[in-house]
Amino acid sequence: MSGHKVNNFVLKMANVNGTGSASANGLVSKAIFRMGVPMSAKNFFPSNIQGLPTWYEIRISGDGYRARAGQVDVMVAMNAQTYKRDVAEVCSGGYLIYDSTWPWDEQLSRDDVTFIGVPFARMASEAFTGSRIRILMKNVIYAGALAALLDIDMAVIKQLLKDQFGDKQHLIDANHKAIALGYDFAKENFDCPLHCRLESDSKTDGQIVIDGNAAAALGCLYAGATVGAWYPITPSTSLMDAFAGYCNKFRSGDEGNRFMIIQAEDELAAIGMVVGASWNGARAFTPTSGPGISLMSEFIGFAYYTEIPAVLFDIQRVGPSTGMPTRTQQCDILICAYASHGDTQHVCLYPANPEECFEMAADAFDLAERLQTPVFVVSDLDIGMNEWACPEFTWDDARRPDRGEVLDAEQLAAIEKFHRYLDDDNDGIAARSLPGVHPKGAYFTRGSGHNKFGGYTEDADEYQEVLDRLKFKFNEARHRVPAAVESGAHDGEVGIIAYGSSDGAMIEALDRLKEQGLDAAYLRIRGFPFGSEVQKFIDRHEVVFIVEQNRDAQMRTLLMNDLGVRRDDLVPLLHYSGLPIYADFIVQGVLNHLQQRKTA
Amino acid sequence: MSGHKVNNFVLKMANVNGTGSASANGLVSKAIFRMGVPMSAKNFFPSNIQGLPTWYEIRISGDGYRARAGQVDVMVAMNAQTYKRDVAEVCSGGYLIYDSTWPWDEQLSRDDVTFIGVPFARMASEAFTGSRIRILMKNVIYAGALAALLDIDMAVIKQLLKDQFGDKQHLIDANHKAIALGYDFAKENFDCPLHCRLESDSKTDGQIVIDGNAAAALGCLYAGATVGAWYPITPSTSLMDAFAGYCNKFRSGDEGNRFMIIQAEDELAAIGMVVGASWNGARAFTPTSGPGISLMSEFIGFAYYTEIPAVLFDIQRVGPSTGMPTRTQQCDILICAYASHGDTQHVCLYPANPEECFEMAADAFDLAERLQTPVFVVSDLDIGMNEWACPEFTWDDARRPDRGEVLDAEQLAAIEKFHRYLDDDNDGIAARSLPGVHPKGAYFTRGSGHNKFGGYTEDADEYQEVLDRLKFKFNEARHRVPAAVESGAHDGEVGIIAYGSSDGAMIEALDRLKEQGLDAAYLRIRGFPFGSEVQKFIDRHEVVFIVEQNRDAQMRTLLMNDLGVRRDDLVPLLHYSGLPIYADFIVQGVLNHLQQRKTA
Amino acid sequence: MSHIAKPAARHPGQPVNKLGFSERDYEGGMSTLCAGCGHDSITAALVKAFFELDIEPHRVAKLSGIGCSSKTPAYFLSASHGFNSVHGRMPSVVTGANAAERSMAYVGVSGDGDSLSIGIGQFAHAVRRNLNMLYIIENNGVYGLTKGQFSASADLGSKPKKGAPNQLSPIDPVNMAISMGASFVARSFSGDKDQLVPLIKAGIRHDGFALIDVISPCVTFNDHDGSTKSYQYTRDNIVETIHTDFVPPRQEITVDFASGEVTSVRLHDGSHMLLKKVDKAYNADDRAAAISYIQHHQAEGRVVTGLLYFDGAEPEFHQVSGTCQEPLRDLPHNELCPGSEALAKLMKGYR
Amino acid sequence: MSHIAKPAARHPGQPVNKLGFSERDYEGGMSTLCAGCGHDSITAALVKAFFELDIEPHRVAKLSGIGCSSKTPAYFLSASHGFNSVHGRMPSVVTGANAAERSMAYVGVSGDGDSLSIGIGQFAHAVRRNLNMLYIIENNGVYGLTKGQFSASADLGSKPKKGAPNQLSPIDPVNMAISMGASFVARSFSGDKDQLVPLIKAGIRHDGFALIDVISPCVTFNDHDGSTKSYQYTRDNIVETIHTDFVPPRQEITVDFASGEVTSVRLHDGSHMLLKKVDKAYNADDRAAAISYIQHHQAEGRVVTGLLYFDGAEPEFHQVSGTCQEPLRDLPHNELCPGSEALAKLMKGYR
Ligand SMILES: Cc1ncc(C[n+]2csc(CCOP(=O)(O)OP(=O)(O)O)c2C)c(N)n1
Ligand SMILES: Cc1ncc(C[n+]2csc(CCOP(=O)(O)OP(=O)(O)O)c2C)c(N)n1
Ligand code: SF4
Ligand code: SF4
Ligand SMILES: [Mg+2]
Ligand SMILES: [Mg+2]
Repeated sequence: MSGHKVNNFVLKMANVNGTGSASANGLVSKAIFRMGVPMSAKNFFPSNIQGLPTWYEIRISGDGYRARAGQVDVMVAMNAQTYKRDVAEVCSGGYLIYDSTWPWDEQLSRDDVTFIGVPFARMASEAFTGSRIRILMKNVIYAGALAALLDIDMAVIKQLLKDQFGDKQHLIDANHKAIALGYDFAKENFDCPLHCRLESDSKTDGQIVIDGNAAAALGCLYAGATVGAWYPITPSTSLMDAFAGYCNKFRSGDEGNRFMIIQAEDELAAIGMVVGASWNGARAFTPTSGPGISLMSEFIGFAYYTEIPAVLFDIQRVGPSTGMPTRTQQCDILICAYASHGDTQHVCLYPANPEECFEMAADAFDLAERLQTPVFVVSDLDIGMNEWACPEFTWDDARRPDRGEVLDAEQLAAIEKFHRYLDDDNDGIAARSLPGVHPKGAYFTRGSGHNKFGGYTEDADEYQEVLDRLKFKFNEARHRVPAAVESGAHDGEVGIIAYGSSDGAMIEALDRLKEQGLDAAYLRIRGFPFGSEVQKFIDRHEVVFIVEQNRDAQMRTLLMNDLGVRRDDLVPLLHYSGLPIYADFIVQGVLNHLQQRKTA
Repeated sequence: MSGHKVNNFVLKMANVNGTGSASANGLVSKAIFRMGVPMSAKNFFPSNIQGLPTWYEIRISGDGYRARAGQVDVMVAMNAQTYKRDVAEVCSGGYLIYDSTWPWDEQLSRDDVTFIGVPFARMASEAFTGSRIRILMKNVIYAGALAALLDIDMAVIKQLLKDQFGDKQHLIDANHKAIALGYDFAKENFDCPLHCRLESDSKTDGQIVIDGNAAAALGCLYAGATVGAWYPITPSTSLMDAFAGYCNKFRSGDEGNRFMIIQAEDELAAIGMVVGASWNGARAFTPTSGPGISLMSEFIGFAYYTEIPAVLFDIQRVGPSTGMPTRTQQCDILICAYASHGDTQHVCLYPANPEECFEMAADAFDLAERLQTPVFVVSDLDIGMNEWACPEFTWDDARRPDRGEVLDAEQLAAIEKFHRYLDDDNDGIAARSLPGVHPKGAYFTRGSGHNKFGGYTEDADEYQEVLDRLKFKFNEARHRVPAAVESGAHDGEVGIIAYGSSDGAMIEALDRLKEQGLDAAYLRIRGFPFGSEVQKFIDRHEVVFIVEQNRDAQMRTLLMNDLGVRRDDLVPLLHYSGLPIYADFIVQGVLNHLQQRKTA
Repeated sequence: MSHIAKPAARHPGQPVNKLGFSERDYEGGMSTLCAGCGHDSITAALVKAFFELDIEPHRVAKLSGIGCSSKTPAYFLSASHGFNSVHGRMPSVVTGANAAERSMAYVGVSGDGDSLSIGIGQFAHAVRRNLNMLYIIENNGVYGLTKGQFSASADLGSKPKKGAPNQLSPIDPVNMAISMGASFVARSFSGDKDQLVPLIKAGIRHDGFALIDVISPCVTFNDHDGSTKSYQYTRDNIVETIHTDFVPPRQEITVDFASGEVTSVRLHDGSHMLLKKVDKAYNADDRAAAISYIQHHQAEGRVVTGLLYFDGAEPEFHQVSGTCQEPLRDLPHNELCPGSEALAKLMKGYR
Repeated sequence: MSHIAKPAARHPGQPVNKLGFSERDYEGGMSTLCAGCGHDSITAALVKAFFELDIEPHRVAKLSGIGCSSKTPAYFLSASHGFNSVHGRMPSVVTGANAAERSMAYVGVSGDGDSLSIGIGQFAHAVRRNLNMLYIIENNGVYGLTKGQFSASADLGSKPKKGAPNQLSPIDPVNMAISMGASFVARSFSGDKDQLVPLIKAGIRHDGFALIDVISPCVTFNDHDGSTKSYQYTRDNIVETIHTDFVPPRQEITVDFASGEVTSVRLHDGSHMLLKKVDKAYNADDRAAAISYIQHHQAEGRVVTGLLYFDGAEPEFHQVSGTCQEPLRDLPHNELCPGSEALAKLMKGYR
């Protein structure tokens, strides 16, 4: 590392899970954020509950980059099991802070890294009693040491502790004591601050720190969703936890709960409940992950064919199969678009960050009810479970839910006869009625062959007529899903398509490429089926890359299928290790390919 | 109809299901077949058990065409509920035979069709006692009348009855009596034979009549499959019924059954059983249909990732959802190829007729064990449940099952250490061991992240290494699946790609197109991933059609994805009414498109 | 929000219920089941029960899975909302529907295949939630629609039309439901309308999960000699425990309670069930005793029918969840969406 | 075909079993569960039981679903074949594996989430088939791996760490198994190795489905005051019915049968179970009585443990199916493939 890194470095904590490190780490990242310095934090945790290595990585970026940086400047190595790899990960010129209660194994040392030993465990056991409290406070002590080493504003830390513990003065006291211990020790023993350090700024004004699952839950709340059915699965569980929390806060009262959350017996039941509730006129949703989507496939096809709205959140994790439940990927693109046997196609939204999780959650209900079909919000673990700094969410009070074509009692009373699948206005959508509202609204819903009147049929023409309308309706959906957004160069030769959580790395990659003289255009896909802007973007560029976090370039398949693009006209850059993609992967991929093209 | 139609017409019976018409209809079609005249028979039955309209259509084709003709020459209208549409379906110049016990509604008559009234019900009730027997015999009486009207060889009929009823002389007598009643009445009252009639021939020598499900079951038997697990679903049920029948015949004995058929509690369990049995070294399979594949998705991804062989038969029916369970489609192409979340790809075989069901069933086990992956035999209701005339099956006694890379006890004893996912010979396939065979063979199978040694991992590189090999292995599979077969013109401009049950219509369509001056080439795809012959075929032709029995041109998606073909370079001809495709649909589709191209 | 349904056409001379509907108004489309199928009799009982209950048809939702039995919602209450879901998954759909709209009546129709093999999990968990619905299993011991394979309710030793007798222990939905906490559990026989109709009425009016397992012979695949689900076998081996009569709200109860063999139970809507003990030793309020009684009879091949367990006090689905009385789907947007100000305030917590 | 496993390394001084293996040879990888998790004690009991059973490790297949409990097959019997399937679907995999190879020992490990919610159907049907396996439910009343949600075995009124007490009736796997025809049903406690080890041994040797539901506290999410699946609660409320001792084949049985409180049951391989009645009133051969006993105690918050039901005569999966003795997967090709001549003959029937 050459020179000072002010408000621009990566801090990583290596811990053991179940030792309470999360709150100390959160304290540090939140403090940085409150100092006005942009940061984002990612958790790399194992698929177990206690005793295994876990990491917390804070990207501090004055430029506001939110992706993983791909390198570490300051490592707090609290887990002896992983010392070796933690040391190796620090960049040249960086720092490694370790617990000097026990002697450091000199074999692990490096010349180009500064090692900072603090006797965390000893300090904790001298200052506190009780084994659990000692373990917890050891973490707070390192937060204190970091405050000194990185120049974190102590006033901010104190305020945070106050906000967190409220009137539990004994907790505040204990935490203050631990912070002070670490802080003082560092001040006395080391040259503070380090070359990597913080400086107050105002860049996070108007921002919040939130994870995508909480944001999506908030979107569901604001959209007026009343029924949530789910079966726990990482990394989607926190979405329903958050929804429950918001409902308890905003929708409980003397007259009872204005929501119903059902922990289903499995994913097949969860989606069945969503279908039942939506059929009956409630806004209903289920959050899940890949294995859940597989299990829901039969019902998804049912909802497609019977034209029942349903909102599904797929918080993608690493597949195939159980895969790596606590790692991230974008590997369910195909199954979300085509889930179920028979000819089926589904509307998908691809949020890139928590703010879009909030918006698209709300949009998903409008689309599902408007189009009378399942709508997928295809998020991932990186967005869903990590802490992102983002603009405060806002809500337009004039916004009303689009409940789609639903005939109310008056309308039903006025018509001659109601036919469930008759598309009167040629928009591909047939008006529906809700059960129990009016005698004339009664109809029969069935996943078996039906004609446009809603009657059972095994007749070829009648069957085909409905199926053709469904195709037409899907095609119309492309005008309704959020359009792709373009940025970057306007008249270059190189275009890059990406979506979802690759956005952070893409924004950064564009800047880096520009530094290297390549002014590329960037199109971020936000919905499926695709709008014409996607086709135009592809046509306009000589070389088009598609950046994905899966092995098989699944979005490219959708582009081929939906737009007629030729496979080899899209150059895939595929990152599927389970860790979030980072800018340099894209930069190198683009430059390498262009280099090869030239020499070829 | 102009002129005589000898050995070249369509005979259709309109019945009510549950009235025992199947055996009379089978008698007629079998008699025609035994006369040496090529025929194939299709059943159009409702999704219920008793009391609804059902049709049996016999295509008699001296030229050996096996597809649906798309028109009817002789209609036996036994169901008053459907008189109207049955009359309408008869081609000009054709015949309609009806039950004249009750007066004919003259409103239904047509000038260009000959109406033949026979008092079937009255004859049956005069000649027989008991309501059930009368209903049954009414059908046999019309078989007798047809024998006279179409000139069916009575000796053949008698032999058939003898073969069928063996020593149950009272049944033979009753049937003879009924046949004679119908025969004599027709002879006395009408000018026999009609213009549509039969003449003995020898074209069915060396042929049999069988349905695809029985053929597939026989393939499983010959391949040495020992474990079959299933959950009943139309139209796949008869596959397991047939397998059970063959096993009882060939694999039962004093020492017990050399097979195990498990009626599972649902499809999720059925595939789990197949996975468990295959893991443990048995050849195991499950027959199902679309809804079953949806439900099996999670386990299919598991088998893909853990590399456990599994053979699945998807007897496709009309989707989406429950759809039309007793109608045919090719609508599960996509789900079979990509079932499950995460990056997954599956080997598929596409039989076109019973003879290929037999062969491909056997091949599927070899492929599944060689490649250690699920293999789908993607058949459909038309192939599976209808009666096809085809060449007698043969079996090479020298053929041995390819059990793939399985280390036996000696091999395990000889190696240093066994690692489950280590690909020693760079063919993408890692040798496996079977449980219980040798202490050194023990390993741990898991659908969660694992490294090449079989150990649990959450490490990015280790995970990716296995995933990359899987991709490589899949790519190698293209050299192992049955190659596409080409026929028709060799140097034309027009190529047509089809697969599965469209073959019959395709063969006929090629002849018709030739009559119209178009000499087209025909490529029939038989396996996925595709071999290079498919790419070459597409490259060689200026216009390439893809004929499919689904709405969304699903095979085209596979071609785009796997070969890089551009969507719009393949012109889809899509027939998805639920009835089997017929030649004229293809002929018209091709000619119309070429016409448009010219004028465009 | 809801409207009173007006009978479509008067059928002069036909008796009408309090709402002015005739029994015809509760009928459905033509059955496509086999002539003589037990399921059709249950359909008829449903028509009668709903007619007598004075329910507006459009306030009823009738849902099912897949199977011959599951087809029947198309054959009764044409004027109600029907839902033919996927195989074995009706309970989850009812759960969602009921969550959205708690004031309608829900009747689920299923088969032994639909409920005890592919759907056993959803059935069990609907019981556990004490979902407010009437759940009817039309139990014939076979998969009718796929042509007669044994189902999980087939009795040990029951003979198929051809092949070997069943050797697997049956799964008894009544037993399951009682032991998993169901609040209303009955068994009946499609051939016994007198018993079935009042049970259906009480089941609909009961606030919670009401199961009626109805032995319903499949004439095509399981009505032969040696079958333990045939008409003949069922008739020969029936043992009635408690016969139920249903008395609508505000109707006088004219029964002699003196003998001590009849008790009256008040349901939530003010209607009453009169329970007449046919077997004096039977108690419908002791789960363990009920199971024991049923199992002992079952071991000897007898089919115990009647209201087998009842608990009117168990909180149903919405009570457990603490949901508001107003159906969720009818809540206005402003009671659901906290609005921009609340959001702004909430955002402060995320700094 | 199979080979005798040779212990990898001698541990001098350590006791060895008849095959020359030490207990170490039955251990597995390092547990990654929380310190104090009940599941680890069950793992230890399995190690001990298999060691004492003198089983060659590679002749054992250990299978599971997904969950903390389902991870444990990685922590015992490293030298056996392990299989971590998908959530709730272990029973079907064992069914297939057992179909293919009937001579190995199968042990399935599951959780209350894995077996009673997503997997309840497969569990029920494995019971029904009397599949020859030992099925262990490591029952903690919560979903441990997904961080402590209540499972379907959570007792009425049990308190979570935060939030409202559970209001749904529990599903009791023991009750289910007994009523669905299981042939060996026991409950135990992870903290009671003396009770658990012999049960495991007997369960493995029993020819048919053996269920042991083991209360196994989750120290992280369900071991607090108010939880009914905590160590404390379980210890305080345990009621043992019948204590089982396991005596291997050909070993002398040295027990005093005089008092009439101990009975001996011979298992298929010649080993014996000695059943000591702790509660003299308990009979392990009456399904209805067993259920009634368990339910009555349950209603009062007591946890009934021990061997609760046993029937050694019920035919297991392969017996019901009439399969040959030789494992199917080992049959040579010529016993499976009828050959070309038979085919030619068969073809005649299709003319
Ligand atoms: C996922 C799925 N698997 C299988 C089927 C085929 N299937 C239709 S009905 C049925 C069984 C019905 O049995 P039951 O519920 O007892 O009804 P019954 O016909 O006897 O009244 C089956 C297996 C299906 N429709 N869907
Ligand atoms: C299809 C699917 N859905 C959800 C999950 C997430 N999941 C993993 S373990 C688990 C529950 C485990 O509970 P239990 O079986 O009781 O095991 P415990 O951890 O309590 O031992 C769930 C819901 C999954 N892996 N797969
Ligand atoms: S097959 Fe059986 S269950 Fe189905 S309709 Fe016929 S009699 Fe009824
Ligand atoms: S979370 Fe609970 S069940 Fe899981 S390992 Fe920890 S203590 Fe055991
Ligand atoms: Mg049935
Ligand atoms: Mg648990």
